[in-house]
Amino acid sequence: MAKVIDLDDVAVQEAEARSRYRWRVKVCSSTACDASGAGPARRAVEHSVEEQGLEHDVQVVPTGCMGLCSAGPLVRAEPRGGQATMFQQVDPQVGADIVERHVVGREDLSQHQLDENLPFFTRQERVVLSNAGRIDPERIEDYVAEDGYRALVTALRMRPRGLIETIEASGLRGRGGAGYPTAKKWAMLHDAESDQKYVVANGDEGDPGAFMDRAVMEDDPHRVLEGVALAAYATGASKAFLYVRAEYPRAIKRLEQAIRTAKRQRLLGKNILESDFSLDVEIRTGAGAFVCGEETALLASIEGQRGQPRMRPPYPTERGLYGKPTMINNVETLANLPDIIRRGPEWFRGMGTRVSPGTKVFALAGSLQHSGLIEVPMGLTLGEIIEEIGGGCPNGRTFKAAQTGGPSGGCVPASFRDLPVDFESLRQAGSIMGSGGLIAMDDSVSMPEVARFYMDFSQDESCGKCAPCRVGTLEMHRLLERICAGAGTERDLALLEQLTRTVRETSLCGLGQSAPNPVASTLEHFRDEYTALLRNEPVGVAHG
Amino acid sequence: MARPKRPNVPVVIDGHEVMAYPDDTVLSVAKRNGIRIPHLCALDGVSVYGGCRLCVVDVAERHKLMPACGTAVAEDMEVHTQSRTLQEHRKLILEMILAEGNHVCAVCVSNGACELQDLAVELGVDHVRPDYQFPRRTVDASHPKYTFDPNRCVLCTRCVRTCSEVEGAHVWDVAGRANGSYLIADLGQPWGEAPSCTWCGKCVAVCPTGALAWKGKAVGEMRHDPNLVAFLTSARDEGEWLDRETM
Amino acid sequence: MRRTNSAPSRPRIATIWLGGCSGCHMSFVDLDEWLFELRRHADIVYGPLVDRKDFPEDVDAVLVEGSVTNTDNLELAHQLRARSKVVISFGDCAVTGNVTALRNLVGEPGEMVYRVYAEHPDRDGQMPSEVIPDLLPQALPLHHVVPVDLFLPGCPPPAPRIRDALTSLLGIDDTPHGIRFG
Amino acid sequence: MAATATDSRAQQDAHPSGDERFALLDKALKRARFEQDQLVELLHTAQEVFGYLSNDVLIYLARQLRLPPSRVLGVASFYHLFTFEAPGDHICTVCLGTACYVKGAEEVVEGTAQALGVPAGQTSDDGRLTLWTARCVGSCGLAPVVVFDGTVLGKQTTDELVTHIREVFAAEDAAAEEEEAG
Repeated sequence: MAKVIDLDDVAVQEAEARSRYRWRVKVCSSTACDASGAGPARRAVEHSVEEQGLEHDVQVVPTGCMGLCSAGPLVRAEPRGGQATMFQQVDPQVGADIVERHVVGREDLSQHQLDENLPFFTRQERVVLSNAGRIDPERIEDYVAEDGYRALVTALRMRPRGLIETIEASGLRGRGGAGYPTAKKWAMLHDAESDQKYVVANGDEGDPGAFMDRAVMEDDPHRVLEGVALAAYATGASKAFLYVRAEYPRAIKRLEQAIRTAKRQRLLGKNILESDFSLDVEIRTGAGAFVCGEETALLASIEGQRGQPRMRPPYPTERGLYGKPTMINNVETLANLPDIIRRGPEWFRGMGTRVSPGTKVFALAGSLQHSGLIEVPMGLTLGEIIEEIGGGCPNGRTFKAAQTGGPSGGCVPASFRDLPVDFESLRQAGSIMGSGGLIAMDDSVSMPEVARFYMDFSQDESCGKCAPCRVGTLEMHRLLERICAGAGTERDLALLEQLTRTVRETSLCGLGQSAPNPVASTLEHFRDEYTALLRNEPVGVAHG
Repeated sequence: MARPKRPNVPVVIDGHEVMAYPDDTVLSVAKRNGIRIPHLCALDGVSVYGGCRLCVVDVAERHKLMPACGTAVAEDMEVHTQSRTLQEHRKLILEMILAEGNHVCAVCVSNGACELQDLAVELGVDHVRPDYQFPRRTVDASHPKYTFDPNRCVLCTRCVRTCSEVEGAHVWDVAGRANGSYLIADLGQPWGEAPSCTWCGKCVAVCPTGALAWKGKAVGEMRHDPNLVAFLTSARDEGEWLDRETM
Repeated sequence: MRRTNSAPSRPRIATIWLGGCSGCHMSFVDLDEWLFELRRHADIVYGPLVDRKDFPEDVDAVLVEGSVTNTDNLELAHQLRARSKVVISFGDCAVTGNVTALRNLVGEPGEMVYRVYAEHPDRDGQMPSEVIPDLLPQALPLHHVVPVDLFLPGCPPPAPRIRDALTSLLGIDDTPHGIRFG
Repeated sequence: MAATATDSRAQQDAHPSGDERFALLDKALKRARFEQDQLVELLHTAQEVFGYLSNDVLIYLARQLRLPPSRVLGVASFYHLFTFEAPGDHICTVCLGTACYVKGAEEVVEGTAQALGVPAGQTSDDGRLTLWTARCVGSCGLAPVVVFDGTVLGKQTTDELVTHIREVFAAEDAAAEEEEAG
């Protein structure tokens, strides 16, 4: 049997290895930066290091997402014991300059230097993303050097009940949607009696405009695995599935590799860290179905079936995968666990609000100066996120509304600037937290048009099982098309509202029930735009 | 789990106290006690599907409407089946189902003996508000004994469940998704060329509309026999040969 | 039904035949001698049974047979709505599109017309070119074109059902039909 | 024991066409121990190996997994990533996620479709290009995003994308000419 990893040993060796370098140059190699040309930039940096004969002084580290995707490719040069500098829009020439002029010549490259005192960086509080953009995700040593897998060691000395109590004390709530208390779910699976229990990590991030889970899976895969192991230990599960979208091939590759490494190091598999606890982890890939983010549909998909939800109760914790008790946790939820165990529930409660403690990762996009991936304490106001962190709308446009929660969420108008962004407040404002997509819209946008966009998504992504969602979303989309084209009538609007109610209240699953939300919320906050369209008046100021 | 001799779970439906068996659903206990809850996809003798949503009811202390067909009874459960809101929902859902296909009663084999048509009368649907979709679907008359007209299919999956669970052939399944869902035989070939079909006709018997019919039936001549499945399963599993006429 | 003006004039009833087979009007004629009774309570001011070219103003109730399937129907639908107090979709074609809307499943009107007139005629097929109004892209139920007040389904609605609708509408004292022992 | 049983299953049902690619699928089937719940994973493998899911492949999977064919097609057709027709030589996928939509991705799709004569969701007549749309590829910071032959292209305009595709085609043509000449 493989030798058990000695975490202290690895951490010490890793620290020593690092201290041998005077500089560490980190190149963001996330999907977004790669698309902006991070590959050639990294090769230029490496080539330049070689050319200057600095192989023993400068370490080039490919990392995950540094966050500010809109300014990519990003590079961060960290001198030993000194102040790091971040660079933006790094093309091969700039890459070479970073080595030759900044590292060697200590020159400023003012044009490409990125001010890390931007609110985009300073207002963040990184827990889930603490390693993203800082470590090489393909090396377990990097994760261990950041106290990785320590929580698992601690947990294995605790009783599973005690672990659940710790999570309960932390107040952690599910990051995937409605914010269900994680400890409650755990307790249900823990108490379920069965010869076989399952834990499933939900990485089927299907919301258009959301890529939080992808970042965690790609940039810090071992964190996800540690979270899965903690959840399984607490609940008595011996098998875990990671359900990942097929659209995220890199996340799948990284997780596969991480599972192999962790198994070799006895962090997964049989008798983890020489305890009685064993856990088999398997990856299952989605195949392009938004509905599989819904728990029961996800389970059907893992079982090799059409990804259609089924009625609840019975809940998955009673009868889930293959009829056995199963618990599904979102990837971001799981990624919070190691830090909560390691640093204690009080530390976690110190962030965020009383009812929504901790942080939340958002994919910030749309009409903003700075867009990308951010992690902020819960309860920050909408205005702080959009105007400070995102830097407001560019090109002199005015912020009009924020869309949160994707096709299941809604549009919150700019007048809600002071709304604290947490589970309850968003729901009261007619939207939801969802998985964390946050899209800023400016005054050029027509809100009925936004509702039409989401309804087009929903009518295409409905699983087709229940009539209200299958037909209702299609009919709602038709009505919205007609209204947006200026051909709608009062009767159309009345029918749209009636359909909103019926689809919401009678659909089978949570996704069907929330599919009308974009319509309901825009009707609530921007009704005048609908009525203007009925009078055939233009809505939204044209671009330019 | 064996049923007790007498129903022993008290449940209140629309103010009437009725006694249910522990394995009853709201729909089954209501049915036995003569309380009518509209439903379409539910069929005695096969598994619960919960797709048509016409049987949604209000259960006290639940935040959401529940489908009667898939909601297990519990002691002293209080159920309302006929509120104005429920009636409005049911009516609109049925309108949606009618708008989705091409239901032309005047030229249908099931005219006058159709569960969908009867539901429209029951729910007071005298016209359909949402846009008709007018989908283009091709009739499959390749089978020597039966016809399949997808224009009349409401995707209730009674045939899918019956063929899979009772006959065991699993000829039928649903392909595609969302409003592009459609019924397939085997690999989507014409029904008559589907090798797994046993010609047993149980799918035809349980179809609530004229989608599956006997060949040679003219307008209004088709009579389905949805109780066939409950008869077969209770005969096979319970050793009880029920009276199909009075079921 | 109350008339809005105070004049003791009689209710004005119209019937109209859009895209349909006239079966509903046949059923209307099946009211037989009750038509005389109807005539005692109301004036029938327009319809296939009345010699008049234009749809009149100030109609109290109009029975509309057929779907809206061509430009002519569309114009008439708007006209009758503007000139009538109560619009009744009369029969399945008006209510659902019914058989006339089967053409929507064939495709574009051009394709359908070609199939009917040129591809499948018994002999000498030719495309119609004059006098016939242009077909709309789809045949539609009346209420998808103009607001409709009452719906009288059936293909065709049986005469007693028409009689029940008219008697309750006009406040005529009558025994409802469809109720009997044995 | 189990291994020999499954081995014999693969042998006994080996594809009669002798197509080598089925051997690759067999390997995946063995790795999945012919478990029915691995259907989605195996469909992924089949599509990777064959480029698309033909009836032949679907029936083969059904036989190997002992599943009803309608279940296999039912599952395969439920998921959008599975395709049943051979795609073109190059695949251009335009993201239509919210962030991309807000930044004008719809115009990119329409513009590209028009410029290159390939309707969205289809393959050009010469089989050279398939134009697909996707529901968010998760690179929202670079909206609008296009994935061309697996490479992510950020902040795309119609002009840029069309130019890029034409350049790829031109390079290919040049290479082909050279080969012919050489």
